[in-house]
Amino acid sequence: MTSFAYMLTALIAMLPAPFFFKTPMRVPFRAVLIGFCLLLDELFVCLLSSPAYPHYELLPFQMLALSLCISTLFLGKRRRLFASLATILWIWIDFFGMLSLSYRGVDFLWMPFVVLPLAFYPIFFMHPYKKETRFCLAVIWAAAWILSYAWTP
Amino acid sequence: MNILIFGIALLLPGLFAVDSALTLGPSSWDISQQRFWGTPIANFVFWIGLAHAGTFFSAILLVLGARWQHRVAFMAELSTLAALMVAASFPLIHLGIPSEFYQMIPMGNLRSVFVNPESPLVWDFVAILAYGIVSSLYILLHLFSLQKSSLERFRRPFAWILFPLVLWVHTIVSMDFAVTFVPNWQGAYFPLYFIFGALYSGVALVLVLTELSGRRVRAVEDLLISFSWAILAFWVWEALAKGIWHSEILVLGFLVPQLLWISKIREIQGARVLVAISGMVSLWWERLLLVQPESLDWTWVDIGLLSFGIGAFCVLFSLLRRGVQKAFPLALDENALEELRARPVQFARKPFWISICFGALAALLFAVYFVWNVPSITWMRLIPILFPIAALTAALSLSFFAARKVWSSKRIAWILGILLLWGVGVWGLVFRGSDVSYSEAFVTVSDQAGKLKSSAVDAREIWNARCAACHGKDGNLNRKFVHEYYPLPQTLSLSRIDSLGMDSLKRVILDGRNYMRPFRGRISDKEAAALVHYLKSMALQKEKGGLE
Amino acid sequence: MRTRKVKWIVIWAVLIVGGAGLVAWDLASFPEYFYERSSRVPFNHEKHAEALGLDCSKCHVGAEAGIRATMPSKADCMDCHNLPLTESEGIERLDKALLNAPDAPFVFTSLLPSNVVFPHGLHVKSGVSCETCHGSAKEIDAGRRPQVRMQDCLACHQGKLGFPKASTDCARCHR
Amino acid sequence: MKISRASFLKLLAGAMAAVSLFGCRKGKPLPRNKHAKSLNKPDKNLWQKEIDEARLLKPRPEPLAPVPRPGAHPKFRNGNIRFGMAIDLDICDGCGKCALACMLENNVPRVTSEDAKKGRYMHWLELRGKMPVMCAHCGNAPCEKVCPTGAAVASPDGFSSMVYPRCIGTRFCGANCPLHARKFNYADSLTLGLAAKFNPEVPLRPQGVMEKCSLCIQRLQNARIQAKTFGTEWLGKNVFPACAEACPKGAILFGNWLDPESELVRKTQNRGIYAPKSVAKFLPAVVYLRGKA
Repeated sequence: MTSFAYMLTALIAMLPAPFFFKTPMRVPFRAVLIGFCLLLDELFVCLLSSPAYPHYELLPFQMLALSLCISTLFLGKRRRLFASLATILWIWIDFFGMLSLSYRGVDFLWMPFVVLPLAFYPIFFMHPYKKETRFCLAVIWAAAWILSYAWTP
Repeated sequence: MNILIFGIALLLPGLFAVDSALTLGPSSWDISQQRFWGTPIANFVFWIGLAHAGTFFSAILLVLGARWQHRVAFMAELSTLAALMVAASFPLIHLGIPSEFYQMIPMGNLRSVFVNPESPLVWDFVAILAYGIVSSLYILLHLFSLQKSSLERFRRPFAWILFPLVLWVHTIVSMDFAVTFVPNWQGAYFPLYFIFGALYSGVALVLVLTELSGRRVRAVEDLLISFSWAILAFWVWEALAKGIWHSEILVLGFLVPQLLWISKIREIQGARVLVAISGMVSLWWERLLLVQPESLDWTWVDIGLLSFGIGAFCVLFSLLRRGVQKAFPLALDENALEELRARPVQFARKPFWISICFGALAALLFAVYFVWNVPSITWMRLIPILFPIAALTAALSLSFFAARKVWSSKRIAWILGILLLWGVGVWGLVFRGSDVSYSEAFVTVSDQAGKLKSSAVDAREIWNARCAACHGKDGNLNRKFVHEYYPLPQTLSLSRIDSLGMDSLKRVILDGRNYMRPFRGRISDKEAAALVHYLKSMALQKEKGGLE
Repeated sequence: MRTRKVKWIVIWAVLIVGGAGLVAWDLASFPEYFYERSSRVPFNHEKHAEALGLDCSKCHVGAEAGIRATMPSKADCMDCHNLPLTESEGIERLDKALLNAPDAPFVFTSLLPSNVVFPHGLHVKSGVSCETCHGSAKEIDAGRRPQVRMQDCLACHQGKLGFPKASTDCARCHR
Repeated sequence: MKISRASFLKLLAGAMAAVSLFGCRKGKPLPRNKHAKSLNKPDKNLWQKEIDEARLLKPRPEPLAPVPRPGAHPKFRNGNIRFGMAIDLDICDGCGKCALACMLENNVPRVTSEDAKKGRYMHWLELRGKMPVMCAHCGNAPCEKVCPTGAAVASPDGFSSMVYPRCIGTRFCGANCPLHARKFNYADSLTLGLAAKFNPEVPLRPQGVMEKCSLCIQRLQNARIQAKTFGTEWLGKNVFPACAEACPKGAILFGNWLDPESELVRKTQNRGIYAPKSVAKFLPAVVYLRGKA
């Protein structure tokens, strides 16, 4: 998988994110929307990835985590709660995914676990509805995304 | 009542299956030849998945602020307890030596041997134990909070502990598969996959249970549809990434639940129940195919174990519900709950954070203890056990704070004392362990066993063992012993050895002379020859020593 | 109230009797709890070892160099007992017992599980005397047997009992 | 005496638990202070017959992949012993004498006819096609990683050992072994008369534990003890597992990979070294020789 394709996955993940929670919607419709996006992510990863990049198994779900993170930027209320939950979900996916990969002899990538916890700083210590907070969070998430691909020990 | 009778009807034959599974061992049920695992594990994963429903509805939805969660919370919590007990019994049945299960507990023991914390089964044990205790405490807290409103403020803190724990448990169950080298068990995405599968089946179970108790909660139906879409995404990914595709699972687990979009069907109670059951069946079948993808060759024990699971769940659930109904009549009364919900709820902030600190401390201490004793482990692989330990400690300390609100210190001291006594007792039993758990016997020692090997090197050892009692280790007589003999054994000088000749000396050893008894049969020819050489070398040495 | 009391007494009685029954059944069907002594010829360690100065390995061949210390055969006894050794009382009875004894008069069921190997010779070589585990001859005569417990093995191998450290690799002793 | 209903229920549950724990005890596998009676004269032909039966089930040899020469065990980099074997496939003609020798040396039990139908043979060394296959004693052994109790554990001597009394039969190791070299004791073979104590040095394994090739650990232990008792340093010379001893053509070489003097190292110079493809990446110590390097 090339770095360009990898960046493309980020783009695809981020595009539908604003619409996840923006409009009031019944729960099953929202689930269908998110599920559909996840299916598209999977299809996309499947087309682009090569087995030489063992983390590809995780990629659609990392994409889901990224979109959920981004979507919290557009939330009207309880942004703190859901932004932190989405970030934890990302850490969760990465940690257990890499833990299981490490049993198969794949290197454990540390970078996401250094960068993602930084996201809690803007979530908790800055005003949740200010533009700076959103910007700061977006930067951190983007950095986590890039570094979890590019940075290998 | 009907559930109880239904449960007993399934449980009784199931118990026979459990009995024969325990006595005959794993060969009594069908086991995959490549994977050595079979139906008990599939049942375990299925039931532990169902056990997530309670926590999902009463803890996760509580902290996420779903307005309708109290309507199904008790039902779901009770089903969690029942399903958890059923789930926990299956790994025990699965074991080759069930009575030795405690060897998985990650604590040192008398023999100072430690478990292997890299193994997901150890994580499993700890996580399920912690989940069982914490969710029981949670349901107790919930029940008591109906009577003592001062407890209400502890519910949310507790829910915050339980929320990650329940996800952790199923994550770890998924790791049992994900860390292996079995091709169809591999998958870095398994944690989410299993969690969504568990929540899906849990929601389906709660739907069935609420319908059976004559109520209807539309939000649960909505959730069922939602989770069917989530699980679809994982099934598609299984197909794309690993080429695993089972159309029957897709039909039962995804297509059938879509019927609920059609409002005509959705209004029929039977249809809703059937849809939920279809979802559960598809997930059970999926777990079975995961554990055992080869063609099934079931014995009656496999079916009996399935029946045991369902039966035991129904019996436990209905008994628990009756108990709750008797002891806490408010709990299942919807109107009363509606009123209770109107109370303003606070969050017990200070006890919560203190408990969290206790939990973190306990996890840290455990990690230090373990790394100290087993320095060779990859410490990162210890993390999966640390969180359940932290959560368990935090929940216990939070319960302590909650108990102080309602009970007198004397009563708490009593309870703590009894619990401590019990805990120390159990700890001691586990610490000691059973005696040699080994089928075959101890070594029998007779004169036949373990003869000395013969070689020139150990002729000295043979001499020391066989001859030195009389002839002395250095070849001089052992006077303390032989003073009773007459005539005294001859001292062997170099000249005498040479005049006698090696062969005749060897004959003396083998056939005896005067009071010296024959050693034939106790010493081989080769050994006798080696002894004669040794004799000569000793005499040589003595001669040299004498000259010097 | 009275019937209630009676009910509880009955329940407790059932529990106690049942528990006692379980224990009794357990002891009866798993008789490993009863230690079996099976020597057919009386033997006094103290007399042989301390009074006569015999090494353990004179009779227990292998005790100082082999993997296992064996039990003496009749021939080993007769090495000395073919002589009119002492005038002590009871010697006739002993002689008679020896005369009638089978070739292997002593059979000892060791307390070492069969999946463990304990090299006697190697331990003697590194300075662990027989007494360390078996006790003195007097104690042996009084019926003492070495307790084989893995924690003791490991404590010694980890160097906690004053002897030099040794391997704690499972595969050194377990087979 | 006053007992509430709740405490009575607790009591009852405790009693039930105690009773059921007693029920879990199997009559046979408990220790007895007596030696297990072995069959009077076990017929070796029965074992030979079973080997021939099992051969039919696995007609295809394991696919091989080239591997570098086995070196130090990854967990014990400073060790000076790494036991291992090399099986010369150019010499081996698949006669199967090694399989029988292995069973007799290690008291490997036969299986019941039901288990035989399902292919649950216990053979530590089994013949797949004409190729003798046993535990590869991987350095990064997958079985050791997942064993919860540490019954499957790496030895500093560079092989993968198995401590039977610690095994509780989760069978996770067996599931995780890509070579399927681990065998599970489904039946109580001693009671069923399927096991025999051919070799007094090797214990019989109870029902419910895993077992596998131990590189004839009893021989290694005895040789080491012998050498150390008489004061010599021992690096794995002059000892051979039963299969190597039984091979009429000398196709199975045993030795210490880290001892340049050993026969194993000398005879594998300039040879093509292979391992079963499924375990090739786990640094196995038991390898196969084929052709020139």
